Amino acid sequence: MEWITKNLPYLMAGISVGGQYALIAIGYTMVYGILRLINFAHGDIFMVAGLIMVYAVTVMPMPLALLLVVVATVALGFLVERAAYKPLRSAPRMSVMISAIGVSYLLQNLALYITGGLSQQYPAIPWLSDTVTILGATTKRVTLVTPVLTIILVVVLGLLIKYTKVGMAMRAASRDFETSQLMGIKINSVISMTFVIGSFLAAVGSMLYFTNYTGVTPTAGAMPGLKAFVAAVFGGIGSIPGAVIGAFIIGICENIIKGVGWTTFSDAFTFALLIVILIAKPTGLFGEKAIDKV
Amino acid sequence: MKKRVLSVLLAAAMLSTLLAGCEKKPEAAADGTEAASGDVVTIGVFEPASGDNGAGGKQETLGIQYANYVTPTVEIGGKEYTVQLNIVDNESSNDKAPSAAATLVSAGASVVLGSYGSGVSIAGSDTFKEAGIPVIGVTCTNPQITEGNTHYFRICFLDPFQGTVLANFSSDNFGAKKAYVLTKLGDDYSTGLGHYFTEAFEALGGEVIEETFQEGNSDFTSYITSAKNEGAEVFFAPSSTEVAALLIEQAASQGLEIPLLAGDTWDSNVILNAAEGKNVDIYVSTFYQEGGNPEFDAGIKEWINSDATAKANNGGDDTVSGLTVMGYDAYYVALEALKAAGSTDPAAVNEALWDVTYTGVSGDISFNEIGDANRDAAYIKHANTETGAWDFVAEQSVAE
Amino acid sequence: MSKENVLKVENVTMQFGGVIAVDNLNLEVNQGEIVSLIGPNGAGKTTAFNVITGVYAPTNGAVYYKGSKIIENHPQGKMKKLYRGENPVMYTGHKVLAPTPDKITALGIARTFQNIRLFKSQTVFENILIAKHLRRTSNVFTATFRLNAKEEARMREEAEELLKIVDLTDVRDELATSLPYGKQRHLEIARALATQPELLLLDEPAAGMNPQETLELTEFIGRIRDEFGLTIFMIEHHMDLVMEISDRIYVLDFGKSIAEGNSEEIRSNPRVIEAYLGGAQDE
Amino acid sequence: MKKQTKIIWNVGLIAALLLLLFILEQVVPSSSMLFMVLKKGAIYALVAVSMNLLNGFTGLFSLGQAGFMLLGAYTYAILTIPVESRASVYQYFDGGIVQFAIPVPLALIAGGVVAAVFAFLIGLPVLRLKSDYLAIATLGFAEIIRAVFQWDKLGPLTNGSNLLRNFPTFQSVLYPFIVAGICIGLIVLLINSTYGRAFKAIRDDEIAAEAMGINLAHHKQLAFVISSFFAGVSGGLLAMYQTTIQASMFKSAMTYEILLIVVIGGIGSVTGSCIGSFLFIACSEWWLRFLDNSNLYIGDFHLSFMRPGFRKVVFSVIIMAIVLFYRKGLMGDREFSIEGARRFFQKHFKKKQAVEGGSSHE
Repeated sequence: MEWITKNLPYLMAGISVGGQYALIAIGYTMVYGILRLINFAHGDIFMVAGLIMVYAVTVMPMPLALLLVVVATVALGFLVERAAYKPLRSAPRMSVMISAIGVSYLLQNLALYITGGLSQQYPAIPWLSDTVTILGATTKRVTLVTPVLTIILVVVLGLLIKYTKVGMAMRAASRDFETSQLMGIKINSVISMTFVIGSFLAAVGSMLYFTNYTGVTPTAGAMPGLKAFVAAVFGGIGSIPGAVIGAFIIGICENIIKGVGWTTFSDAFTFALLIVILIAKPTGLFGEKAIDKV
Repeated sequence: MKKRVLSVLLAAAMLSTLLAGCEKKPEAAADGTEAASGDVVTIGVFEPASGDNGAGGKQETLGIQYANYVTPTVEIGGKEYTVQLNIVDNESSNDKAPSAAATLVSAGASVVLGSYGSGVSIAGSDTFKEAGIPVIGVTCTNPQITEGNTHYFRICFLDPFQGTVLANFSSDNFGAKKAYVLTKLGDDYSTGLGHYFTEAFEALGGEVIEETFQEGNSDFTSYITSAKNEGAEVFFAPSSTEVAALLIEQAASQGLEIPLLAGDTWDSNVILNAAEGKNVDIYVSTFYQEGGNPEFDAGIKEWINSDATAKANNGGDDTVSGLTVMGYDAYYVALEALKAAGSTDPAAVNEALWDVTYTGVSGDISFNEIGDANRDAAYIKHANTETGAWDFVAEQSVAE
Repeated sequence: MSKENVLKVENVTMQFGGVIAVDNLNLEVNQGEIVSLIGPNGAGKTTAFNVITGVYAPTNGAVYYKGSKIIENHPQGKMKKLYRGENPVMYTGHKVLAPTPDKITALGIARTFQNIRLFKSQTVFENILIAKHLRRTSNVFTATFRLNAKEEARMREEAEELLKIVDLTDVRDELATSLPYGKQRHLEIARALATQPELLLLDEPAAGMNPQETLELTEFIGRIRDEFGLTIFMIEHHMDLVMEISDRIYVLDFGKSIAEGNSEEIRSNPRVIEAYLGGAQDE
Repeated sequence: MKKQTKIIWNVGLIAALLLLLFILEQVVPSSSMLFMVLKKGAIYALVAVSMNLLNGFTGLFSLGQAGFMLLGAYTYAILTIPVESRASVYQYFDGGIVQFAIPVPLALIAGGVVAAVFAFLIGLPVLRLKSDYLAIATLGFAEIIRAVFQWDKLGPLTNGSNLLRNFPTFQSVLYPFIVAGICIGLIVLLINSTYGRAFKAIRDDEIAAEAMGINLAHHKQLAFVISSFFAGVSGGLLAMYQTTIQASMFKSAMTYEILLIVVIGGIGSVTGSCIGSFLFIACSEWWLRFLDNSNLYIGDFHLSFMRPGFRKVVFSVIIMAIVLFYRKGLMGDREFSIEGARRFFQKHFKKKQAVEGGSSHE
């Protein structure tokens, strides 16, 4: 029992942060699945969602602010795709990736300009940020809500992709971009939809994440973003269940490492895990192998 | 093709500005206090306005600005000089510090004030040293800053002192035998203060559990859990205000019942705001307790309230931080040095600084042979979570 | 006969997932011959080439070059045990080789590609010069510090020679990809020759050429064979070319070799006619 | 003959440049931002060219540059801090375990060698990965290296996460120019050798390159190790420039900056990377600083949107514009040369020639 009370908090923190990574990771994995693009700006979109919340609550009631965060983040994701990625559709992949780095740089600097470089206190969302005690461990309610909500969202997303028309189009596009285009799939709207879904999940993720870790800084999205991306690669990029499982594994491992006292290496561990999996199974846990055609 | 032409022209234009730029004398243009006529002396302000230490840097700068507002001129060698502040953001980052410092050097500063955060101070130090410009550290407490340098001075106490004060305090007040020390990797202030605290605490027969966290980390729950599991009696976390806010929030939600201790950086209303209404027990050591000089307090409060930007930089209210007070005093020390030097020449100012004495709001200031302030007292304050203000606890010094 | 064979493919099977692209293929190419591999689209011709040049490791079988085994594989896992019982000499005692294409090229087997793979940002001359890299004796230091000036000069000279042979000297400094299609094919052959091969594999060298160009190519292939003492093994669809030039022909259908012989034999072989007409999709 | 004149021209140009720098140093006050930009620009030019060797010439998308710079910088610092100041630098670690100092040039080379050795070890497993996967794996390695160097168990060697300082630095702007110049010169020689051609072949078409007998693993490894060597040297130079170093400086953001320089200059152009580097540093550190000034007035109108941070916003907008609209960067994959410049001016400023000067590449 004592062992549980001692170690439960690490596990809870791991599962909770894992769920938050999962929500971000889905955005990475879906975009990569279709465009073969590491959307470096995704973590920063997540950060902007946090900032919007900070400013929104000062002028409107909480429910409205939550709604605004979702709408504005989705709009931002859509806009970024249209402005920075769409013009480069025919360019080499490296150009698009660099454009993504540029967007990330721009968003961070904009946030720096607006906030004046200071950490902004994320507002407490009622109910979510209440303190609860389970098995002798005290935590915020959001810790418990996150994994549940994550799994619900992933299941809904899975159904959406499996049974709706746009979902099918997405699957087709991620399997073979050119052919699906020839088959009459409106590739641009499919891509936009991908970004919309990714941003929506990032917005939800930001609410959960920043409720737990309440400081929003211009670089607040960088690390979670990178880790979520690692989770996506870990699980096999392009695979949604893979991303989710990868995210939970990384979240939990990270916290266990901290619990053991190897804090210097908690970030490094994530990358070490990534490199090991890339070398052992380059396509990740659930990725598909592609054969080069000669 | 057209684009290529354009781009090359653009590049050419930029290159030509580069060449033009070097013909010009370095203009002290950055801060536009219109130097209408008469002579101008430039005081550089080398402070973070963004990044981890942005909040603290801004509060310190505020003190300097207020002092400049109160005393905008100085008489040097019988002539009236307008003091122009040239404020440069070192972005709390050790690798941006040298270029920020170079900006001040090229702006022709006679003396520089700063910086909040020991790491950036050390990182920028050599640039000033090469240019022969003296620097007055305001609240950078790491001993390495002044050690071996003749151009770096400081008006605050040092980390070995502060660490000992806090170790004594935890031992005397809480009877603590076990402390949890959490420092940030790569942050000289945090690592240094943590180190001296550990040294002093262990000398008192206590036990210390040391942990570190990485830059960009915002999840402190595991650390708090560990502290609880290890049975620590105090939690010492010398860190930036940014980290402090996160830490306090998570400590409260995890029900950390032991006192949270920190150094001078936490003397900020960011901490008060974060702690307000929460079940946390916070103690900090600092340079000044509000109410120490009612006249000064009233003046600066009025000024802060009259200026929206200043108020925002102070964290949105008019609590007077120890940092602001130190900034204020540093400005007057610089003026004293300028007066004593009788010249705006940095080398002369540097010479004059050794003998400057000044009675500031935070106490008497004079420098020892290393360039450090002779200070022997620190204030311990406790965050009142109901009123959202600091309560004075003790004035503590080290029994040698 | 088998003594002088340059290339021997033995029981090669190549399977991708459930698809068997090449099924138990056996063939031989002798010194100085021009041998063609024909068959309908998707018959596994290019896959066979890719196995020989080390791009794919075969699922089963072996490839010999001038009598020595260069590629070998046999079924993994359960199957391995079975084979071991049946023919221990053949399936044990050998390391499974997986040589990379560059090592095969170094042995003296050069190739061209069906869908022309020139170095697109390089000039015609540089394309050939790059292939000269293989036979260098310099290392990275001597090359950087220009201690290999003699060798460099020789490389350039030989590359110029090859340019002359394929008649591309006048477009020497054009971008390779700016050439017309037919010339790109010639350049690719010249580039392959620059690696100093003994066996040249040509993958549809006449694809997309008009009859006149095809005629020239036919003549060209014969010429280089004699001039460089080559053995040539090629995949081709242009029957005129194939019939004209080949000493022997192999016909592949659905991964299987269905016929072998000289032009006359192939022309009259009923299975070949059936494979081509029964498929009824091309030629 | 023609080649000789070219060499003479280039040597002359370099001499003129160095002379110009020397004169500038005598004339312009040393406190000018110009020198800061020139020094840092030269260092970044070297690391950008080294990154270009990988990304531009060999087609390996690697994002590990900051990690290799860290190795070079640390090696340099650890080996050159004078013995007498070690006690104060390694104050938490009893003066550290390294108790000797070696001359600066040796230490710079040692920095390169250490980076190259690490690159060799990292390259063995990682270089098999393709494009994005390679990028993310190298990025990961850089982060791991950073964490390892901050580990306090290694403190006696690395000073833990604390600053390293007091090592020899340079005063004259000529120093980084000459060192970086020599290194870039070596890279150019390499690129124009038979190995350089092989690298470009790999970039253009891996499969064809392999079929031409180019050993992919060996050549990729070679490019990676050489690129890292020069990144290491530039790390040492950066340490000299910064006067203090710390592992936390070498974040992935640094790699991104270098990558942006490469892109701005033109992927596959050495001169482009050099020009890009100076422009980038000048813009980010110098020319745009006035945008941070919060008290700027046009007449009586207060430009209130200008406040600290605005500079960076403008800067990132410029970068986005370049990435989107000047996709090939300033130089594309071409090189700046006297001849090219002459032709360029002939083409665009003499109308007569402009009509016929339409050949697609020079």
